[in-house]
Amino acid sequence: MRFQTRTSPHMVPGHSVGHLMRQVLYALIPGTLAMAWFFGWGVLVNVVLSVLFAVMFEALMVTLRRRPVGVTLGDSSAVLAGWLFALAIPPLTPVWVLLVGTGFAIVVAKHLYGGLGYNPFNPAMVGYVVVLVSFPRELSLWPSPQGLMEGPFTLWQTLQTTLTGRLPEGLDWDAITRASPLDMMRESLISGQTVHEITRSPVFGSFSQTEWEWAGNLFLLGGIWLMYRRVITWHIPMSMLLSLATIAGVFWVIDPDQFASPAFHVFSGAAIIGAFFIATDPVSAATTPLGRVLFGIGIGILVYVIRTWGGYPDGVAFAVLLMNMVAPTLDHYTRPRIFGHSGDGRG
Amino acid sequence: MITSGYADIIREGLWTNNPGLVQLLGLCPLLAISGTVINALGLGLATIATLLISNTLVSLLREHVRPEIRIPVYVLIIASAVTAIELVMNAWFHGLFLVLGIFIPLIVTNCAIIGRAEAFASRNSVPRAALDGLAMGVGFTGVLVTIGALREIVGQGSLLDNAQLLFGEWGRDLRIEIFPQEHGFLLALLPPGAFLAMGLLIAVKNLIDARLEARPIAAPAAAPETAPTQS
Amino acid sequence: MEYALILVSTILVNNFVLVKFLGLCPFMGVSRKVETATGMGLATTFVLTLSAVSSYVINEYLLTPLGLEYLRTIAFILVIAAVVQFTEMVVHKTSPLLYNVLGIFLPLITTNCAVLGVALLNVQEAHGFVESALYGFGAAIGFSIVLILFSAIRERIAAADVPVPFRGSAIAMITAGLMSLGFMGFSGLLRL
Amino acid sequence: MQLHHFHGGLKLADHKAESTTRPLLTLGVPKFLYVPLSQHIGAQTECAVRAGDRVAKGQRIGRAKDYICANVHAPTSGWIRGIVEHPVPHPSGLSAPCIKLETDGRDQWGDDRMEPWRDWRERDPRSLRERVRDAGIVGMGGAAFPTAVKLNPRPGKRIHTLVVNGAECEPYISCDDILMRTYPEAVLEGARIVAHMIGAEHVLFAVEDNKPEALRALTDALPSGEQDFIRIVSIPSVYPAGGERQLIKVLTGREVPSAGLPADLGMVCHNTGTLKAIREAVVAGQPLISRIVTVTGPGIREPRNVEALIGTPFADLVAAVGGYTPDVDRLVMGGPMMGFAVGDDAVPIIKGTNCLLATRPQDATQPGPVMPCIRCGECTRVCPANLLPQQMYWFAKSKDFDTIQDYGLFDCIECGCCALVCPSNIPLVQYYRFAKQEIWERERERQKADLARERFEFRQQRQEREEHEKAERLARKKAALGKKDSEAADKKAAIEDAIERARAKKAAQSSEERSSKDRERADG
Amino acid sequence: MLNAILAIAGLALVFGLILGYSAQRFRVEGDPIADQVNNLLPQTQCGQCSYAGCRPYAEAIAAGEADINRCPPGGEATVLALADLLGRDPKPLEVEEKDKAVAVIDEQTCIGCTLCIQACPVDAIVGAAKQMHTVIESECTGCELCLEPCPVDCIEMAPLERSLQDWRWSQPAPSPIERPREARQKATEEHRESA
Amino acid sequence: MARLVVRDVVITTLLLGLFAAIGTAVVAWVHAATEARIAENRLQMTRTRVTQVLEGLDYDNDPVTDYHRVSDDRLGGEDLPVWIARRGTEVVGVALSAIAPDGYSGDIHLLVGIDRTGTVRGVRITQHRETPGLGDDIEVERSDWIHDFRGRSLGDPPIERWRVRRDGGVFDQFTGATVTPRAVVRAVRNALLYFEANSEELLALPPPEEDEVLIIDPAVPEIPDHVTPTERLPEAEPPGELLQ
Ligand SMILES: Cc1cc2nc3c(=O)[nH]c(=O)nc-3n(C[C@H](O)[C@H](O)[C@H](O)COP(=O)(O)O)c2cc1C
Ligand SMILES: Cc1cc2nc3c(=O)[nH]c(=O)nc-3n(C[C@H](O)[C@H](O)[C@H](O)COP(=O)(O)O)c2cc1C
Ligand SMILES: Cc1cc2nc3c(=O)[nH]c(=O)nc-3n(C[C@H](O)[C@H](O)[C@H](O)COP(=O)(O)O)c2cc1C
Ligand SMILES: Cc1cc2nc3c(=O)[nH]c(=O)nc-3n(C[C@H](O)[C@H](O)[C@H](O)CO)c2cc1C
Ligand code: SF4
Ligand code: SF4
Ligand code: SF4
Ligand code: SF4
Ligand code: FES
Repeated sequence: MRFQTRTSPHMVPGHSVGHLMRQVLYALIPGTLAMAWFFGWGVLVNVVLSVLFAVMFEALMVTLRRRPVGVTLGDSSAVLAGWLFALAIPPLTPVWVLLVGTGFAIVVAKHLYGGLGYNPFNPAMVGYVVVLVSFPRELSLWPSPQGLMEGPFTLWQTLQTTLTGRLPEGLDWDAITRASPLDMMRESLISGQTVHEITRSPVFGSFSQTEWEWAGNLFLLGGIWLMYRRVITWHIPMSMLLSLATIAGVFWVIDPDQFASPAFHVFSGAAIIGAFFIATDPVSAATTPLGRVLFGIGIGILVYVIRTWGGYPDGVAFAVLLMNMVAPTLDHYTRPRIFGHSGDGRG
Repeated sequence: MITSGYADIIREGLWTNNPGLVQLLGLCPLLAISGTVINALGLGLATIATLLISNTLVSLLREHVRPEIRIPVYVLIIASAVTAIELVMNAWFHGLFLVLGIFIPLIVTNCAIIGRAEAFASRNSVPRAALDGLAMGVGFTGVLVTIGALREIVGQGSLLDNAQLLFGEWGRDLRIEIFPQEHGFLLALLPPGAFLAMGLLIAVKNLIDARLEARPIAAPAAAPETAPTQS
Repeated sequence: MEYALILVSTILVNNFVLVKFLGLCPFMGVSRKVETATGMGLATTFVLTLSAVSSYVINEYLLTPLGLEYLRTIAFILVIAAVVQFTEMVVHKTSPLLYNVLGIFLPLITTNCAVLGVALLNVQEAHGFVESALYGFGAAIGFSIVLILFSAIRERIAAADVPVPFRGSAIAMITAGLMSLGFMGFSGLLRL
Repeated sequence: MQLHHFHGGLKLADHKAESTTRPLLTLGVPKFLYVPLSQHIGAQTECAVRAGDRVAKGQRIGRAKDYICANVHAPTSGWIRGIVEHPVPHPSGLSAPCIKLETDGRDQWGDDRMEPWRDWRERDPRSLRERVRDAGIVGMGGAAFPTAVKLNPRPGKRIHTLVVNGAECEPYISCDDILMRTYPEAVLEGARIVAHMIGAEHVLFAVEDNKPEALRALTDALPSGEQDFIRIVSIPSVYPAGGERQLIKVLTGREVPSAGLPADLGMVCHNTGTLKAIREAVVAGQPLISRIVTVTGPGIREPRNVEALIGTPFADLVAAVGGYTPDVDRLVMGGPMMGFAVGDDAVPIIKGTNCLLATRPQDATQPGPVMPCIRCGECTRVCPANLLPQQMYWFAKSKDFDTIQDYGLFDCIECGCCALVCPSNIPLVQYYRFAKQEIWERERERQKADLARERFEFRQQRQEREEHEKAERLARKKAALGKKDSEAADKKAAIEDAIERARAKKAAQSSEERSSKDRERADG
Repeated sequence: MLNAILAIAGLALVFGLILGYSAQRFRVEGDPIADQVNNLLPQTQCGQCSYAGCRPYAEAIAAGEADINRCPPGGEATVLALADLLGRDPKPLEVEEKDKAVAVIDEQTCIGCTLCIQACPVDAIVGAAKQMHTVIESECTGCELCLEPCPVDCIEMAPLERSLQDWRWSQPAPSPIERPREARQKATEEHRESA
Repeated sequence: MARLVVRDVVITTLLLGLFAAIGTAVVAWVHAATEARIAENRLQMTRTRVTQVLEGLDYDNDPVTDYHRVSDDRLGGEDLPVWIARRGTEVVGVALSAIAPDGYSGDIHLLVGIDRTGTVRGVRITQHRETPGLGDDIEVERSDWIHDFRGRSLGDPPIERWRVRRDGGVFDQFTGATVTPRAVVRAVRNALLYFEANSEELLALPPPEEDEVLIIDPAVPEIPDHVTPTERLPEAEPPGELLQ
């Protein structure tokens, strides 16, 4: 009797790449819904359109490179990249911004390097940073939550705004937008207010603006679930949040009027989603355990530096890209001690 | 290389051994000064002039220079030429001079120039060296202007903006607006845009080369390929 | 504090390679392997600091008193070539081992525009002696850091399934572009 | 006893109950046996019989001609029907020389059967080792390394502990389990013999805690007076706790140095099956001619352990346990983690065959889509050698063989943990095997190139010298001629002389050049 | 103007001194690169690179005159190693890589002319004039240089025999999504053929 | 091997010296030929800019050669130059340089032209690092926003409405960027306040003695940080740093 030959092991593997990616997608759902609840249909429109575009670009590139389309799309990584990109940009962003962003993410950051597994930079963050530096106006317009809930922003109007880039009649950007907590902190500090005065504003919850806090909490939940499912390890999220909180804490203790509290930093902007969903992108992060810890610490510090002294209100995307840059070097120098070797792992 | 004819020299400079795309030399000005066509052209012309002068002089002197001071002498020649050009630009193209800034004196360290002096001019006759300088310079400028055009169009929707800096007041009318500036894709004007444009250009060149190479080979290769399927 | 700012500024905010576009040829040329990149970084750091200082001295005590500012470029490039030569000599003499590592990179440094660029920028920004030295040192460290990071990334993408026309220098350029995109995050840091 | 941990490892469903519920089955003598000449690590065994020879059970039919080599014996009596190329259990699926033995069913021992040594305690370790060597015993834990070599103490290395490896950590395999349950005394006696041979003061007998019956049987069989000498240790079942290095780490907390051997820590590790084989060789005078094989897996109708003669085709074993289930598609020799799939069930049992595993498509990795590595780090988490499998994969793929060695390729024990957990389904272990072999190959090529260079340079020198000498000879001849001969000859000689001189000068020059170069090299 | 000339010329003089001195003091001798390159070449001495042996080819590479992809016996491995050493981009081999083989002399036909002995660059053929010759298998590099001179064509190249010991794991095929369509089709065809 | 041949060293040295001398001579000659024109070019740069912010004023001096330095908190800096436009000896307007310290990403440098009545004649941004595409609408090349200041004075609008619209003033902010216009408006207002407080002195500043005129030297031009439209334009050179 003849049998097929294959190399060991001969057991059913635990999971597949697509499986992994889909778990991340599930984990994103609660946070995404919370954001949609507070910021309106725009969030969902963004997600749907970005995912659509991302998958489209992926299919396009795979076809151009004459690789199997089915297998590639089956891994869902493009869906995830599109989704994360969508969460980074404000709702009601015009459709061309989505196109450019996802295009850069999938075409330049991913497929020019050979597609899944080869990109040294986080595709979604490349896409986000590209549109951030190219269309700063569109990217700084976060609608204010109350305005949307009270106002007449239906799904239809949202789509209209997104597709045309123009607001419906009678609405004005200045009227419907409100600074996000980080913007507010920055602006007010520039104009000489103290942290204390800023956080006393009625829209602030315990740490940050209430709706951001809620979205953050739900992303945190998703992240913890991912850790529990072992899709991600604790190294990056924990070290990143801890280092962010630590450095924020140090400055906060030094001068609480000028520097916001650690809790504010952790719960504002993209810190939580960044820690659990973005910095953990396995492809572009460091891969050794120690490397991952350093990677997370690096991101935490850079986020703080860019937020506090830099020219952009949030620094998560930049920090991730900057640390992506360092990751190969980190991997090179943080090899674990091999069994039976003394000292470090090299040689 | 020493035996190559004039046509080869030109082909080398413009395409096969293009300083920017193939040798990857002189990258700094190539990326820094390629925000607009006019800037690119201005620096390109200055570079052509320097290459011409330096290649000619080096070729003239090639038999009189001892090896141990070869490089320093070349550097001196280039530096003198560049300084003279810088002064001339400062006097007659002051606006352009200010825009190009530090990159005019930095022509001295444009690796393409000293590279040509060393690799070609020091081994070839004056006319050949001069032609090589011209070809390399034009090749370099070609890349510079292409990137400049690319970035200017994508970044601010115009072409030949600020042409007055190079051509005097009448140059203002040369500006071609393709779309209004506020729709520009800012990335193209920022540093990353320069790198990306350059990477794209190199890839396009590779693609063209591959096509060129594939064409003559494709015909004979087809025959043996079909043979086994028939049998 | 001011000195620290100079360092942060030259290393991160105004990184010579990724933001100011200086020293790109060696950045592209000597970044295939981490080892060689490290060697190049070391050599550049040494030469850049030394030449920043010496060109400061030449400018301050020779050119300015004589009113010969327009000869800066010539004078500086001579100084740089001399410094490179001098470094090569000293290294050769004192440490054959180091010479093996750095030797092949030293001649390349003469035509690294970062070196001349530092000398010229020092004059433009009216830096004093210590500032000039720090500026040169910071620029070189910034150069070395991105060079080493870049080479580690390039080692990785050497094995990647990059589309054929992009293999080699094209993808390297694009990588540099994405790195520079990351460095945009530092823009506006240090509100000078 | 204080136990320790090693990094990584996997908790796997053990699937051992399938084959341990039925008792050990002793298989009869099949019609034909195919005994491969090479069943072990090391040099190939030399055939000691010819076609047509009649052999007795236990007669040596293959002779070890090297230090690291093992004898082969006839598993039963019969006639040699030739040295044939027959498929052997090997990942390549290739055929190799096997001794084809037609059995006579009488199973008769010959006259030269080794004498049983019940008084082994009185015997000199060296003669015991000789016995082990004669009996052709190789490690039965998987690697099939000639046991006598391992038992031979190396100068300056005192062995104080014998580690008995009863872990049997791979899923499905239960031959050691059954062995320990069925013959606990024999195994213990084997341990005593080996300890005596190597002068060990302690025996650490490790059994994974998923084999309570074996543990009980051993404990019962161990006289209470000996409990200090032989310690039976129950260790947690974590794959690959049975790996020699991991086992020693678990038991003692010490790590066998990379590129070293357990002997560097004063230990030697043996599989329980090996101990039993040693005991049979010493006490019963029986060479290694049979072994226990677990025939199991979802592709087998009635999984159980079978004691079979070396050389019995797999198909016979399977038939003896009820045959295959209908949808079987893969037959593996060894366990699911480290075993290799064989293409044909005509291949025979060899000394290292511990398990036959038959699986159906749904039980094992399929040639489904292999994806690129996403650097998820799962492999790093489980690697018992604490390596970075994803990096090694990367370098193996790009054939960067220098770097991959820096990353510890040769510390990889090929346990397969990384490949099992890899979500991208990458055949990682195959990459490492490929890289290892490629590196060895390149090393050989390099040595060959060095040799060729030497010979080439030598030849060049010789040629120059010869030319030089020839020139001199000619010149001398010319000179002699010139004296006698006419002017014309003189003239001709003068011309040739000139040529000769030129040639000689050139030769001298180049040889001088070379020697100066040599000197430089020597200086440098 | 005079100031200017004096200042720069003065600088140049100092500089010239340093250079003139160091040029003599630290002259670099020999060509270490060629040696390193030579060490990577397979030393088959076959001349397929169009140079008269490995050493000349190594020197040509070191001088930047020859490409690194011209040694068929070295194959891909050598190209990669050279690319690594010299920091160049690896290129596909110019000629196809051949299977390793050794020369075998048909001892019945051999007339003992010694021509092959003279041709063999590594002295791998033994035999005296008018006597039968043999190839020392372990020393033959497979260069094929002995085939040409033999007047009776009694030398053949025999592929090295592969036994179980020589069997090696192959590099696993890359993931399907890393291969363009043509390559995938080819692979499946091969698979079908072998089945 | 290491024996020195002194003759060789000397020849090398002299040869290099010779080349250096010749090269320098050529350059020095070019320098002599271009010197005057370069100096004039430098003046012209500043002149263009000052003229722009003093648009519509009727003056007959060359303000570029008629400047003083002032320091005041309201101008945001020390030793900032102020250029004077005169008819005859009467001062008809001043061009004040000012720095807005509270831009989104650092200082914004401006030039504010004010006539003797305290009315703004023109404002130009000379240097800033605001976000390209968002904050840079303050540049005259990118939008007309900066022209809003023309004709304004402290009474028009009333001082408390010298703010951006969002803060209850009359000046537009840009969508998505309030910080930048807020900073500029505040800086212009402060410049006016400074002028009001010091108008007597400013209007009485004496013309320069003929031989006191310094050559204005823009030094080595600044290397572009980002190659953004801002730095692309020569007008963006800071006048404050044009002086040495
Ligand atoms: C190539 C090779 C050489 C070995 N050399 C020795 C040796 O000299 N002495 C010794 O006691 N064991 C030697 N061993 C045996 C090992 O120590 C080990 O027991 C054997 O390989 C089985 O281990 P494993 O099944 O864990 O792989 C050698 C093994 C291999 C593979
Ligand atoms: C991953 C791995 C798992 C192993 N598992 C076992 C095992 O469960 N039982 C065993 O006896 N040997 C096992 N071995 C082999 C041992 O390392 C070692 O070679 C053996 O115990 C030596 O004994 P032997 O020479 O008597 O075979 C394993 C080896 C490896 C590499
Ligand atoms: C990338 C980025 C760059 C920005 N740059 C500027 C800027 O240069 N000037 C500015 O006033 N606001 C800038 N902002 C906007 C501020 O964050 C803040 O949202 C805005 O000033 C508040 O404007 P509003 O009061 O009109 O909502 C920027 C925002 C982003 C996201
Ligand atoms: C835990 C996890 C996090 C991920 N995060 C990102 C991300 O931040 N951005 C992104 O583009 N893709 C992300 N992906 C998807 C995928 O890894 C990514 O598209 C690859 O970089 C494509 O090669 C993530 C995947 C996982 C499993
Ligand atoms: S488990 Fe597989 S996919 Fe994950 S890092 Fe390891 S090799 Fe890569
Ligand atoms: S096979 Fe090798 S690399 Fe993989 S887990 Fe086992 S020891 Fe580690
Ligand atoms: S082809 Fe290779 S083996 Fe043959 S001579 Fe040339 S370098 Fe040597
Ligand atoms: S025997 Fe023939 S093939 Fe072998 S090395 Fe000698 S000449 Fe070459
Ligand atoms: S042009 Fe700047 S280093 Fe070459």
